Amino acid sequence: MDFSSLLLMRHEFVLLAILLLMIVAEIFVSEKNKKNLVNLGIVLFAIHTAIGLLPLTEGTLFGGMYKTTVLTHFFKSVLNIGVLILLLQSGDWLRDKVANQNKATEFFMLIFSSLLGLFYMISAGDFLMFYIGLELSTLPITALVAYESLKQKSSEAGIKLILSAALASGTSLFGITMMYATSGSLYFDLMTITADNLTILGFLMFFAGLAFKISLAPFHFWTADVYEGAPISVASYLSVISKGAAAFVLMILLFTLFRPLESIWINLMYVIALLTMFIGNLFAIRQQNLKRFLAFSSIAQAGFILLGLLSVDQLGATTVIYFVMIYVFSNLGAFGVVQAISNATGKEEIGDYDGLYRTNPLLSLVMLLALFSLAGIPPVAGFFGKFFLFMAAASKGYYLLVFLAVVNVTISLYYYLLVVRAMFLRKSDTAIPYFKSKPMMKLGLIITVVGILSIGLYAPLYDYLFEISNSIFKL
Amino acid sequence: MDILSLFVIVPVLTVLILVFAKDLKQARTIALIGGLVQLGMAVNLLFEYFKERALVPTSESPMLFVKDYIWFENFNIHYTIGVDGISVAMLILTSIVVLAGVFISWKIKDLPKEFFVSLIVLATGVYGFFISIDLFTMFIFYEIAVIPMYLLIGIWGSGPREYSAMKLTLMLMGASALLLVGILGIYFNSNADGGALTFNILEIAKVNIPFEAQKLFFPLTFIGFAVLGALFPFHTWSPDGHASAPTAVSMLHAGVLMKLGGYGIFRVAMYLLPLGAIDWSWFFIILAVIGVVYGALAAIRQNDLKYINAYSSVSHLGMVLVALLMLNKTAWNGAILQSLSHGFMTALFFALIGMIYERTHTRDIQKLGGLLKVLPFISAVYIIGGMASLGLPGFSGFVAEMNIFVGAFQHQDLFHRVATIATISAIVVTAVYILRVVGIMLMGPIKNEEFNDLPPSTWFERYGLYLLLIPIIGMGMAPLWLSDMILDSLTPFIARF
Amino acid sequence: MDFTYTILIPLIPLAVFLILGLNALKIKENVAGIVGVLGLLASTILSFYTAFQYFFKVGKVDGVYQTFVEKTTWMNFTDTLAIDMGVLIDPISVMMLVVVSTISLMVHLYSRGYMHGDQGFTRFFAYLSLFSFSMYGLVLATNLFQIYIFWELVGVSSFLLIGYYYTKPSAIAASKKAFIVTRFADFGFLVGVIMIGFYTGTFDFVTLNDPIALQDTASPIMQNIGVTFMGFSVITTALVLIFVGGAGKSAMFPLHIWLPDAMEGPTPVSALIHAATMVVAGVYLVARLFPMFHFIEGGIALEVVAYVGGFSSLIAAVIALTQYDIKRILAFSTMSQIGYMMMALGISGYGGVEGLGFTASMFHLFTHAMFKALLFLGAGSVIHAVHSNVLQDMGGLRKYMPITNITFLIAALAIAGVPPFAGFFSKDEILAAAYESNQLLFWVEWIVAGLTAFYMFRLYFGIFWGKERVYKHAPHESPLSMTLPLMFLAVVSAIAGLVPFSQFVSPDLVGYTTHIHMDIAAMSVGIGVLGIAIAWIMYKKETTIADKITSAFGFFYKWTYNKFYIDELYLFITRQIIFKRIAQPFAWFDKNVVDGTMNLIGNTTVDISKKIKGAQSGKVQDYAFAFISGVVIVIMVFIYFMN
Amino acid sequence: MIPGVTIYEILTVTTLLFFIGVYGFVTRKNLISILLSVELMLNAVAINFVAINKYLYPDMLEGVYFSVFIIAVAAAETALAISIIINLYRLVTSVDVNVTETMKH
Repeated sequence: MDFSSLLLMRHEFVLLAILLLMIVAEIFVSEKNKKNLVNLGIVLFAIHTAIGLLPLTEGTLFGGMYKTTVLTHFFKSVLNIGVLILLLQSGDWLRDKVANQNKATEFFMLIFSSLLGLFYMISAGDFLMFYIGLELSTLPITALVAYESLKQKSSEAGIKLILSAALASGTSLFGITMMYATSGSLYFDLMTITADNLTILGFLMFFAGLAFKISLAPFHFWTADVYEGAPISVASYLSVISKGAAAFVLMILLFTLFRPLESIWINLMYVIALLTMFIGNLFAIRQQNLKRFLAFSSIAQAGFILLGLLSVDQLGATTVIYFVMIYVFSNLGAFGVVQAISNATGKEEIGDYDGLYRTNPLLSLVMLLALFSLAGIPPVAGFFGKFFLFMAAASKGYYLLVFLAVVNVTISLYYYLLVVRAMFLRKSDTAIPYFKSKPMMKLGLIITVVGILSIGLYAPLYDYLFEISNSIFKL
Repeated sequence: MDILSLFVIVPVLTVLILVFAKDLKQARTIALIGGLVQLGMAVNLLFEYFKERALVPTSESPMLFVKDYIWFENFNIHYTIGVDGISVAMLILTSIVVLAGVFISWKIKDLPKEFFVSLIVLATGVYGFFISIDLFTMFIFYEIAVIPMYLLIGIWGSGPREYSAMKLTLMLMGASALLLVGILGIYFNSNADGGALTFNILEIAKVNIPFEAQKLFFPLTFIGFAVLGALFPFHTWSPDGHASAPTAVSMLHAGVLMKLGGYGIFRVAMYLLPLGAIDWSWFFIILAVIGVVYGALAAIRQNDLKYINAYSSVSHLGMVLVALLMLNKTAWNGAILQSLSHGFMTALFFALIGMIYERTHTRDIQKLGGLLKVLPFISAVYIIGGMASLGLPGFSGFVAEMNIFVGAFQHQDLFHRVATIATISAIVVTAVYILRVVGIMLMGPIKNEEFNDLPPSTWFERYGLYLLLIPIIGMGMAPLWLSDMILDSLTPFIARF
Repeated sequence: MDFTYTILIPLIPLAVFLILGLNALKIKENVAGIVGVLGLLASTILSFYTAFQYFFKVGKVDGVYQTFVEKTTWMNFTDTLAIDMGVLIDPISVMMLVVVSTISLMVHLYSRGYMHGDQGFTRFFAYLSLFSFSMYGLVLATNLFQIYIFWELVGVSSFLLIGYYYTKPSAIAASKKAFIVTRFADFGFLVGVIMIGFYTGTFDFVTLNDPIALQDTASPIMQNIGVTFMGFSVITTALVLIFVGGAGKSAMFPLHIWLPDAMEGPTPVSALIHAATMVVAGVYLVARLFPMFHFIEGGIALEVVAYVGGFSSLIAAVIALTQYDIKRILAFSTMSQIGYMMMALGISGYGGVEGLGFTASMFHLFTHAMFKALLFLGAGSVIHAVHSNVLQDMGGLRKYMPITNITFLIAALAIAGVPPFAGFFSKDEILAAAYESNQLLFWVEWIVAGLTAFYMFRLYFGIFWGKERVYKHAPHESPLSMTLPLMFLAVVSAIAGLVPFSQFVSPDLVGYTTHIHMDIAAMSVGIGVLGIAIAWIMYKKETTIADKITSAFGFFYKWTYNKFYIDELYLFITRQIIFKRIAQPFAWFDKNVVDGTMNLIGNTTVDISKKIKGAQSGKVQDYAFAFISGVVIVIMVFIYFMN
Repeated sequence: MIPGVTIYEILTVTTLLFFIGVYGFVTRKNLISILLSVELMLNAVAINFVAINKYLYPDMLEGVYFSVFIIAVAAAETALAISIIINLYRLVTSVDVNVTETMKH
């Protein structure tokens, strides 16, 4: 084995490098310049993202434990961009609140480690790598959820997340042992999955663990509480990056490793998709806190993702990735606005947004676009994402499911419009007064808006995705 | 030059320029110029169409000015546009109503820029819908047309505006759930004859989609569109929506947006799924006829002008649906003429109602009276509109209704006969509710001292009204060129049945 | 001969209407009056020129009147069915042109005086022009659809004119009633027209009325005669439906209720529209389609026409006996006389002398137009003088209004059928025709003749004789602009009977000669004079005979006075049944059930959302339980049930 | 490979262990006890891996290694959880699970 082949792990290496750089920087930066650490972290991550965009050859490492293809490479870049946007959006918060407590570096380290975990999870070629990736992504983020140590809610959210996550990974591992028992290996390539009861049992338990991470019903209960308690950027990370990556991994595993169980998991996805959409939407209707609101909305979105899985082919794969990509931008847009307003005023309730358009028109418009994209209103990207998912499901004849999904789109439109209503329709004497966003926040929001507006209309992107998504079957 | 895409590009440009408007004056000037350009384009298109059609007969190419740009290659989604006589007529309707809407909104106070932006975004959707040949593009434009309604009613509306706006949006979006399934169903059956999957209407029309699929997807597509066309019992968004909407929005909505329903049914549901249409027509005829009679009867007992007009729309558009389901050229011609005629008429009514409301601050006819004396121009136009609405010869409504009735009468079986006669009976009920309003509101003694000196109509209001009156009378007096143009365009449709 | 120019006859009034209507608020009274009169004068001259040309110059070829048609396609329904617009010149249309022109011109002239000083003077003249346009169009129509179009337009002109005093609630109600009732009838008409179009493939009068095709069961028109609809041949049904339309416009029982109320309009309007021209449109319509009515299924439809006409004439005459509003009396009289015409058409045969009924009907239409317009204009003159329509407010006016008195008397004598006035001749022909074909109807009409004479003279004596009332200011004769038309019409009413009508108008377009049927004439004059005599005794001087008779026939009187409660019946049906029992529940149903269902869907969703909120309990252990249960359920389902 | 003990017996034990963990998780009131229950579950899994490896596929050590990682990760997890619990204790002076119920519905 040639060491240069380790360069296949370029994403991970660069990320690790900037993580270490942050630690070193922490040591050398004086007390006064702590705030600059935030800028440093963001700049470093931007460099990492830029490097990540360079092309990468496909290949496997460690005898199949680690795999990378064009598709995983692409998806890692999507995650990178997502995290970059997220960091830009939380830059102000970090500088103003966190850096004072000397905790800025930790934030970056934890986020980076978690992302590193996700990368390994995506590229995992056996269950061990997968498990390590999973835990590496979960544990740091748990620490981040409980980050605001002076707030009880933050700790509560942290404890809820770590306990639930442990339960989930325990269940998942138990499932893995079953599959290990029947298939004789933990390497995906060597495992021979057959549809016997023990394997199915194992698969279902394993699935529960992954479903926990994507917050599919009925494994979603932690979501809202954790999002509410966590700092906004962390909630945003959980709902966008972590969920997106987990969905991607779920798809890879279902399409490749668990392909022999197709007849089982198709039905499972069918049911879970419906359950998730309905539960997410029905809970979202009544939420007043925007973070909880977005939590349930993101649960419902996860339900839609499953529709794409039902067509077990290139089309399905493409639509899922495409949707996740759009979802990253849309949800980050929404979270970004919530964060901007929360930073400026500390307000997080829908009612506080009354009359926002008249005082802060641009922020309201960003929120409007993000919500429309989440709801799937053309011509913003979300529409295309959803429509293609529905096409994927319909291509295999699941018209009833598509119909119910669109009914759910309508329900979701209702609560998205509730926010629009507060911002645009209402007038309020106590409306949030005008404030100027910081450049970083602006940049973060502008990138999301560009994404929301262009991804859908720019068709070659989809076509490119379609081309590369074929490599999913090579995994 | 792609003269059809301009119908999308010009409004979009108008919107982009509008964003930089500073105050009401600038905003309305920009909107007005945009509207005028659109009207000019529509009229120009009409002449171009006639020129081109003289060269290329319908049998050779049902659509003219077809332009095709690949969009999503993998799905075979294209941005394909083209027009036939029906869409040309609809485009003219749209451009006139939009322009009239701008005139009527001349003095909008709250957030003028945003108002015109939303209005023109809506118009963009409508234009795009009428020129699309690709189902996917069409669906996108459909939703673009619907969504601004939420803001338009919600921000600038009156009464229970939030409730109405939400109800309207959700019902229409809920309907698009059915529609989407229908469209997907059509798409995935578009390779029934072995070709590639396609969204292109003209291509699909050449394919014989299996009967079972047609039977399944026709009702979905039909209802999906028909909710917008106020099919009983899915019409309830309409009265509330109209009642709360600001004037120009009601005009555009009832005048143009609701036409998307009938047009979509015709262009998509019936053209692509003819066997489904034949199989299901009895069922939807029942609903549509109920709508016709029921809308008219419900209108008799309303006191709010906007409700009266909304129910009257239910009745009139019910006729469109009945006519479409009669599956012959004459009735279809009537349906399309009725769409146009209703578009102009109802826009006219809403404009007038807006003007009356602005002056008297009430829409309750029981509180109004003797307006003919104080507002002679507005009242006279109202009476003319009323006459047009009840199908008086010389106005567009008559032309349309006669085609519908004659067409509907082509069926000899008892069921169709009963449906036809029930539909025709609505003309009597229509007379009752129109004259009721005229009698109570326009005639009679003035009921309120304050109404003795109401401001007379202003120039922009008059322009708006003239703009709508001209086509109503024009269609009514000389229908031949229009109806022949439409009849000609119906040939490919009738060939499918 | 080219009759294309006749298109100008309707178009000139249309132009006048547009000029006056668009500038209703700007044009002064004088200008409006002159423009209106001149416009109509032009049309009148053209009409008379046409009549002259047609009847005396070019109309007759080989002893048969030709039909001249000029038309252009207006709209295509199908490849074969289209609506044409154009002019059709044949004896009855030309005759109608003359009638309409004459009366309309007189009314225009009269209105200049009558409406003098009215605020809406210009508007009034605009409406009159609109009406003239529509009526000319109706008369000249070449096909069923064209006639339907103008039919609707005269309806709306009538609506506008009845509601001319739009601040008066009774006028509004009357105009609405007139429009809606006729609209209801037109519903039948329209269905009939569409049926004819569908089953015969044409709307064209010339094709439809072709007697040869009508007698040949293989002709395109007759092919579908065997298709039945509601028990009759479709074409018979269609004809009956068309007649329903005609009955609505011509105020035949039971669709007559609008006519008395229509008297709310200005009196010249009543004279023009509701006495002389528009109300006879129904008669004209049946006459227009007479060959069809006659030949299809042996004239079943025609029988309906006859009986409806006969019954209407009787009931109207009876009601007229007890009314006090002078215009209403005249209105019921109009209805009664139109009943005569309808009846005459109904009993008419087709060829030669057989067609006497047809000729008589048209003749009566012609003469009736003259004297009834005169009566109305005279009544208008009286109303102008005393500012009231009620008989009790009048009396002894002959001293104050000599011209009105004389002209009114001439008209009354004409309608009573006293020779040598016009009414005598036409009524004589009608009765003669009836006597030949239907004895029952003959006797009915004979009685009606007597009743007519009685109520007309009750009216006449009541106004011009009897006891003088106390007037606010002394009544005076109307100005010349009003009396001149009266005098002109009086002359016409006196001499019009001498026109050899049967030479010009007959069903088969071949003229023939008629003579006075002395026996029938004697009978009718006899009963007419008897009626006059009774009226003389009762009303020339104030007596108590009338009151005594009234109390003697108390019940019957009450019913007659209240027009047999037909209005109330309609009111009951519309207000109590349609409005309250149908429309109201519909509105309620819509608001609560249909809309309610939609709201229910929304509310249920929100409710479910509320109900299930407990599941998100905030307890991490509950979450864990749900998680594990989820796993277990999924496992059970997929391992035990799906496998 | 323990003589006289079949894999079924071991698997039965681990399964029991796992569900005892689950039971403890759902019923314990003290956060630390819940954490211990989680450890039980993870240990059950670890034993499973080792047993399956040893009994069924003795020529490779995948399961054994996996169990090592499980133990390591579990340790990290516990450390993190304990630290959060301590932090919570500092805020509300309680480690009962019912103090973590402020966010709901």
